[in-house]
Amino acid sequence: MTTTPEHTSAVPLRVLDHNDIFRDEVYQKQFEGKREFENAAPKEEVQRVLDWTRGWEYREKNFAREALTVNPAKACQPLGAVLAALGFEGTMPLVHGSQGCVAYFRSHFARHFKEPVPAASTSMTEDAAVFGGINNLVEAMENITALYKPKHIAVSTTCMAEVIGEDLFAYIGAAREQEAITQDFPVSYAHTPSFVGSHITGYDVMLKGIIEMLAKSPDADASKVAKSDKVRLNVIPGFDTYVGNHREYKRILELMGVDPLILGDHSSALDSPANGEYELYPGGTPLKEGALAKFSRASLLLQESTLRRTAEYIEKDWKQETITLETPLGVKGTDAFLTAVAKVADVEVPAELTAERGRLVDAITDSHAYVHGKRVAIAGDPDLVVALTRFVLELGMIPVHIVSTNADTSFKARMEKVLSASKFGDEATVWPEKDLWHLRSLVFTEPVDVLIGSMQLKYISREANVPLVRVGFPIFDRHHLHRFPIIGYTGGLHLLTQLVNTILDEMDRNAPDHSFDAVR
Amino acid sequence: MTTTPEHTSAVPLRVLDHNDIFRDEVYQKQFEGKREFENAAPKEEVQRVLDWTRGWEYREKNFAREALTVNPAKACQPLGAVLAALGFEGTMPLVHGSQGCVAYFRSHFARHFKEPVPAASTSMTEDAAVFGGINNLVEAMENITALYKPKHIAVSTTCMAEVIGEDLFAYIGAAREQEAITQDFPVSYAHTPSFVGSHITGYDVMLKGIIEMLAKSPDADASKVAKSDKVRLNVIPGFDTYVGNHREYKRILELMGVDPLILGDHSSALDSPANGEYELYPGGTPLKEGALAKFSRASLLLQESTLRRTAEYIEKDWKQETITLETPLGVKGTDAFLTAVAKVADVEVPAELTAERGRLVDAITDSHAYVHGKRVAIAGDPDLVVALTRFVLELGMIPVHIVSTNADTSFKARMEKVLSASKFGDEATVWPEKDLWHLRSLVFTEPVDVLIGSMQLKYISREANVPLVRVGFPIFDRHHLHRFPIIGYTGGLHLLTQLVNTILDEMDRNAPDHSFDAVR
Amino acid sequence: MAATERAALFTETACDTNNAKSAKARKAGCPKPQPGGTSGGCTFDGAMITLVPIADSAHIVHGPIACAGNSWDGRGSLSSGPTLFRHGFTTDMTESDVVLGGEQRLFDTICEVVERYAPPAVFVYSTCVTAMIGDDLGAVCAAAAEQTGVPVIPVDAPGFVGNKNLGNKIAGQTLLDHVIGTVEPGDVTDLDVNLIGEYNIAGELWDVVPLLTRLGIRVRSCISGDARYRDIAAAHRAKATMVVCSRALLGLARGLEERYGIPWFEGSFYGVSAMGDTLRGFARLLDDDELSRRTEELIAVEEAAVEAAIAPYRARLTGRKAVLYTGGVKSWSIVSALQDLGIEVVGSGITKSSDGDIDKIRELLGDAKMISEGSPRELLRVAEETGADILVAGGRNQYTALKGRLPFLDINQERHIPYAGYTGMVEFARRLDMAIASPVWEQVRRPAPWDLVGAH
Amino acid sequence: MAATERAALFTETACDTNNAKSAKARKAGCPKPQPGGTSGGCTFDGAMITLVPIADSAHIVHGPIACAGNSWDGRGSLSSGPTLFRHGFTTDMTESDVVLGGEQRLFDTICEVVERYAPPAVFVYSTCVTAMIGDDLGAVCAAAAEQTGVPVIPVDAPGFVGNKNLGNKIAGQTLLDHVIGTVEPGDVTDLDVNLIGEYNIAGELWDVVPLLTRLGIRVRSCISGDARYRDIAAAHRAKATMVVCSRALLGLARGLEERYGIPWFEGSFYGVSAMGDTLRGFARLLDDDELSRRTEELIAVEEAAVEAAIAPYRARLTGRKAVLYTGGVKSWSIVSALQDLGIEVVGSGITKSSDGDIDKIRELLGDAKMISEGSPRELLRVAEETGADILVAGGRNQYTALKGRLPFLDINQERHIPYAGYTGMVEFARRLDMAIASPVWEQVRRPAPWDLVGAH
Repeated sequence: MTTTPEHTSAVPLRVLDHNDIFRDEVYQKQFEGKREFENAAPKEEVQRVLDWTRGWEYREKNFAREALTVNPAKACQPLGAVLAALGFEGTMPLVHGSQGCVAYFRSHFARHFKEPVPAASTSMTEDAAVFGGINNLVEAMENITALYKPKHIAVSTTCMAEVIGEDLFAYIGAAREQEAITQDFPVSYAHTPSFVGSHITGYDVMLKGIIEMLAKSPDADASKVAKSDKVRLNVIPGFDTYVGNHREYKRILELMGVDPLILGDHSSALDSPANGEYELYPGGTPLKEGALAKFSRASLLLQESTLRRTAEYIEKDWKQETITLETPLGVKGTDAFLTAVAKVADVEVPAELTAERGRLVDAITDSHAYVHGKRVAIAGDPDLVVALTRFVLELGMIPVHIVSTNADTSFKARMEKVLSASKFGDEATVWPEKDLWHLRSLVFTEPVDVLIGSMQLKYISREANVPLVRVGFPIFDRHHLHRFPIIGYTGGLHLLTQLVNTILDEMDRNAPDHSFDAVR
Repeated sequence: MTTTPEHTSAVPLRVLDHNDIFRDEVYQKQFEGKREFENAAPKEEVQRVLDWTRGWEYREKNFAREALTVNPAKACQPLGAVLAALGFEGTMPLVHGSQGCVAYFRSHFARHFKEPVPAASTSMTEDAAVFGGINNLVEAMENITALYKPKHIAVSTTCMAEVIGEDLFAYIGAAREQEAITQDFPVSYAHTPSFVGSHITGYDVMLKGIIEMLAKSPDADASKVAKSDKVRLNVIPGFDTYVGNHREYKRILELMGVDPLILGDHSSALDSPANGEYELYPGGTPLKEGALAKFSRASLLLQESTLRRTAEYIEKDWKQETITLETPLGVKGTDAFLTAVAKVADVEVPAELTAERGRLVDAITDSHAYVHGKRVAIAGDPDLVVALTRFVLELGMIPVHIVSTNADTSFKARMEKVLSASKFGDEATVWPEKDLWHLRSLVFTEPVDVLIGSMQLKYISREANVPLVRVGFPIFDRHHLHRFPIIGYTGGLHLLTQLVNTILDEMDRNAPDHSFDAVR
Repeated sequence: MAATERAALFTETACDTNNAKSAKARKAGCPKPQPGGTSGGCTFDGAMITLVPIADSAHIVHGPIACAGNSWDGRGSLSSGPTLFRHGFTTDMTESDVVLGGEQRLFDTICEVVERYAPPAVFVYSTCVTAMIGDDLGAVCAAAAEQTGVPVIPVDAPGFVGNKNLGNKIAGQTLLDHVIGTVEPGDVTDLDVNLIGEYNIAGELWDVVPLLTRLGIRVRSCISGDARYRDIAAAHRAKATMVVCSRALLGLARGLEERYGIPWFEGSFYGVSAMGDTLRGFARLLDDDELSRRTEELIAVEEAAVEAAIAPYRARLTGRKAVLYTGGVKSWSIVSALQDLGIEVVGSGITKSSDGDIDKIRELLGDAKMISEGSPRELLRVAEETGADILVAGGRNQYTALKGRLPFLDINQERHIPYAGYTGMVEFARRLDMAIASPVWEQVRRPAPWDLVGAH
Repeated sequence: MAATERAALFTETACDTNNAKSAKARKAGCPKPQPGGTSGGCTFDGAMITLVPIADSAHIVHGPIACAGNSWDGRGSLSSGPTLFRHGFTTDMTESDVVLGGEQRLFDTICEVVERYAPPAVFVYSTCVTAMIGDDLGAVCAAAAEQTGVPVIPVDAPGFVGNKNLGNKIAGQTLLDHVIGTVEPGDVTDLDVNLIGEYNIAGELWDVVPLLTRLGIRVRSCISGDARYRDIAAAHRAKATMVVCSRALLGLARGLEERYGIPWFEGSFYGVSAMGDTLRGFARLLDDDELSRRTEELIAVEEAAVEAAIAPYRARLTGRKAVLYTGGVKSWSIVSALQDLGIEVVGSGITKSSDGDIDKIRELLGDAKMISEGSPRELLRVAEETGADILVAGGRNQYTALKGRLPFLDINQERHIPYAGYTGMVEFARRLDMAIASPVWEQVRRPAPWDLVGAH
């Protein structure tokens, strides 16, 4: 018998990425030629400088930076506002400003979620910058209602609109008067200048704008609350790009016998089925339900830094109990979440969740020898970073560098509390407002075993040869991670699996032949 | 401000694996010395031979092997029998043979599931080999009932017991007579010689043994069937090491309004919570329910090759409708499963599952450009390999080498059907009964982009520099993969995520700096 | 740049878009963005697209986090060497900067960048906010150049002044005014050329340069794929210019002709016939008989090779139908390339095409197949009506197409696959075939079995 | 090997287990496996453990798939060079082989292995089935050796003849009878030694050899960690033997002494004091004053270093309580090492220890703390009763311990961390500290908040 095939397939379907193509000799020569032509510095000199930028001296200079920001890990307010808007039924996000901003937001979300994202711009131009953008807003509303038939428009602003002090409230009124929209068409708005705060601030104020508008709408009528023997709780995840989290919050609360109302549920908008139709507005928190949110027993807010204004509004205006918790990552985080739900809704935690908890604890013990003592750098939005730090401390990992470009001054104190609760937190240094170029210096001067953060850390990961566990936003370069939950016990298992298997991959990759083992 | 820490931590908790330790110069020198001392062949000669073993000439010699088996990807019948036993309530698997066999099974399962696994041996010795092992079996039963208090003992045999033709039926009778166990204590048995078949055969005959015993027990009384307006279906996953699959079968059937009875549900035994107690027998199919299985409307058998004898038994003895399906991996596989369930139970597929389907389809379209046309080698148990091949064909991947050490002769025809249904199947060659040393030759002579199979493929993966997507059994070296489902639409998303992100990891790893991209 | 100067960019005489317009339309300039629209980049974005590929330079965004935070390192323009252009530098203005003015902060930022990264030049981009609060970009850049000794180029293209296209134009004008002519190269040859509007997406420049090299042609500067500052600064010593992306940068080509007497032509690297025309275009402008001879030889050899390579794909692609919606690339040449492969183009978006492009498309397709609205819905509608097999379009339409279960090929800046030159044409054929042949489509087009009429 | 020969292995006079037994107990041999037991490997397993680490040789399992399919490449014994020993070679006998006999198949298999892999030697292991059907292992091996010109060593240790320990003994006897003495080395020195019962788990041999090298001692052969066939074949020319794992391979040491006059001693590489005693043991047997001097010097230096390194750990470990249950390693030396670190050993399993070991443990701990049953449940019970902080045991107990939320340190063959020698002692301390200090324990010991009495 011969196993040698007699002919090879006629279909040359082999995929060649340009990764491979450029390894050809012809390109290699070209590159070399180019270098000479450019009269570039000798390779040794380039290497010397490169090495210097990885040292302590450069780190000091780097942290002495005052005016310059390099590779910021944050986006602007209206980006967050768009995400908030996408969490509601039939809602078109409309950004008041020049058209480029919206193009960025749409491509950002499309690349992360691999979904088409509706969002419109008022397309302000130079004239508008001088004379005000009222006509742009009115015209935009007219065009949107005609073309895209939304049930609700959520207006946010860009820096441009804010610099000239646009009065959204008045403009929206004008749009009604000019019959661009009907008198009762729901429009919410938020001022989201990008020179203040970041995308999480924008999320917060837009969300507040939407629920405030809904709470004042005719649907916000206590008599419309459906009779039920279940307690209704509002769940407000915040700027949370894990659509799996939204589903997991629902599943958990339903298991507990609670009726969950997610405020800002973009899990359908940003993970809609491929069914042959392009729906502009799949899913979202129903507007009628959102209008009844103020009659729920309480609101659970799961991002403290992000949701400040929303929390304040619900507390003061709705006089509703607000429960602000750390995002429930890991065992303790989820324990606290379930305990709070059980208490406020006066329900028991069912055996199924207790079993899930036990299974996560079991999984952690199985993996602990591999994650324990591993040094880690974490970067991202402040609430996520706090929750991740708690989680890695729970695993016995040692957080070393904690960077959050868009954290405010309260962040240090909050992190301090988390870190001081564990002796594994001793080594950590906390860096609010620093960027990823700072993180690069930190990682090179005080090395770590693992990076945790968004795709934007991949360059540091590669340069420093430290594996990256992708958590957060944006993640453009790996698929489907956002479709699974990271909150709750199930989410904990997902995070743990990503972490430990990344470490095991790395261990195998670095293993000499004699310790490339079958059992880990 | 200085960011240089003033002191370093006093706690030297840094984890150093021996991977790193052995890179030290001192060891490097030792290794070199050792080589000289051994008078080893020159490195060039070693390399020359190594290269030769990767070529076509060696491949021909390799496939001409007749007596020798190298790195077989199969285990023996009683290992499968133990897994079947672990799927039932309070059951102690008892293996009749020398004690070493059970030690292997236990460590195999413990390493894969990261769980303690109960299993006992009759510890046959030389005397027993000559005079028969009746006393060993009786004594074992006595000791087990005294020490481990099971509700049921499931006896299988090793090659040793089979060579001398042990009569389990008679021995179990003797155990009752000698009051090692009570007259009505449930004992099931199966003859599982390891020189016939493999672990999947052993699973099949032990499962048949157990459900046959239960069907003849006093509990198997039609009047004990609980009244319900739901149709009950038996679900028989087979030798399925994904505990997530068992839960997913249950979830899917419950969503469809069907009452599922999993026969062989080891999802609790092999994924039990850490709750401070060491329970010997967590969960499992309740014996009383198992006894009523013959009154269910139908049985769904999800591993055709594995479950032959079980299917035949149910059909002939129970006169029950049996529906044998491919393991439901991917869109089409799950479609077929849901369609079959809907038909036999006369229920509708709920919108929630249709939405899950749409989301999997959507995820596949998102990733298709990266998986499409990638060449893949698949190895494992026959039923898993068939289902995986269907799935990768669905993605537009090109299966090239398909190896199943424990497949029988019917396998080729079955694979043929799957492969001929897609033009992406043209290149595939199917290798029943071949081992992983054959696979090595195949991969080196006809390269692939991805390997899919158990941890045992990791050596080929490393040597040939082809990434391995770990699916199947055993997986000792990565954690928690078995805790998630791979069946159903949810499982399809898990498999797809593993596949596409492995490919993206590899692409990044091989990318030159200029094409190390943020967007994929 | 004052508004009047920007307006001048729209009276561009070499721009066939403008030449084809009535006097009134010409006065109105390029089309204004529509309020309520959901797509299209801004002028700032256009300027970045054109200039950021100058890989060894530092690119500083002067403004609040928005523009830089949203945009750093999201482009597919590749560099074979320096990676400084991938860094997102920004002044990250805060509210107080907005109130007090950001000039000092910008000055400090430029100095810090120069000190830290020692780039050959710094490009500074204004944004809506800094333009509105009146930061004097030119003055700050001049002062910083003085202070640092490094060229600091002000790019005054705030987002609100218009669309992406205007940004490209402003970028071209900026190079002409501040960069080109500032370096005198010591190695001028008679066969030096400039490429304009080629961004080396997915490295496709690298499929073209070897062909030119074989003819003896040297690319003096590419504006601005895989570019270096000094190369561009020496662009005025080239002997010919090819304009790759016509709509945006014709003014730059005209400027080079006016100021330095460099002749130019428009060409495309996409498709077999366009590629031949392009190579002949160089030979013609460089006016060298020997080069012309070599060119014809090369074309004959390459065309034979590419024909052989694409034949099997053509066999499978013939009779397929495509809807086309390109962004910045020459749509007519893609239409022609698709037709070369036997594919029927059943519709082509034209909203981003220049009038000259549109004329060429009309020649190839006729009026009926021109789609004048570029929304995802409209594209899907046309695709459905015509029974199209594939949508060839930019990445922004990708997920819409996929949601509609329509095979899709990315022809825009976010793709990873080079399609230029002869090898690119083969790759284009291969990718089209792959996209159409993926079993995913057959799969996803089929509804769930239980949704079929008459199921169980 | 006939049953009578195997019985002789149990009358091992150098075995303190046997010496301590009554005449009757001695006659009964090592303890028989208990029917209904749930742990413990077989004789075949024991023989494999001892011999498979001969890394350059081929190891063929003659039997059905079971023994090889379940066992290939699951061991932590490391090689610094050849990897042939990691291959799972088997005759994979089928039903017809069982009926007709497997001798021809075995012969063919050996020839194929030699042809394909050219190993310096082949070890062939019988299994229950091939022993029962009466395949003549010795004859086939002899014929295959004749045919191939390569040594083929029959290892007649079928699983059913007894426990793992017996397999170790048979393996030792096999080396004595078939391997040792078959090669005459050309490089004999006065300081050549053998190590017996050291399997180089996690590469820990490599923490010890450098110490010996510094003293001028050369390891002639290690049976069989990181071993090569020719080294072991030359073991008879060593000048001293150290027995690392006493219970299994004393017979081999005695055989070397009887046949070749090589003196031997028992030692351990675990713990500071044991390590010192071991180094002194070599010096004593090699009878070299200069060596003794060097040894004392080395010990002084190393002990000072290790003392300094473990001090911080001791500070944190003092007062902690451990339950110990070792498999193949010298439990008394681990007890002593734990005590060195200030840890109170509140219980130690003894079922796998030799009587000599037990005596030493008794000295260190007293009777009360000896656990005579080694089941997971019993260990957990003792741990709970004593309030132990950690279980130090073999990998098989790992998941039981974890399920019981008890910190765990793997001391057995499956671990990846070397604990031998002085550096190993520091590592041991570090790992103990890590295991106990992991926040996982505090976490997992705490029940779900809603399971607490009086919760909400």
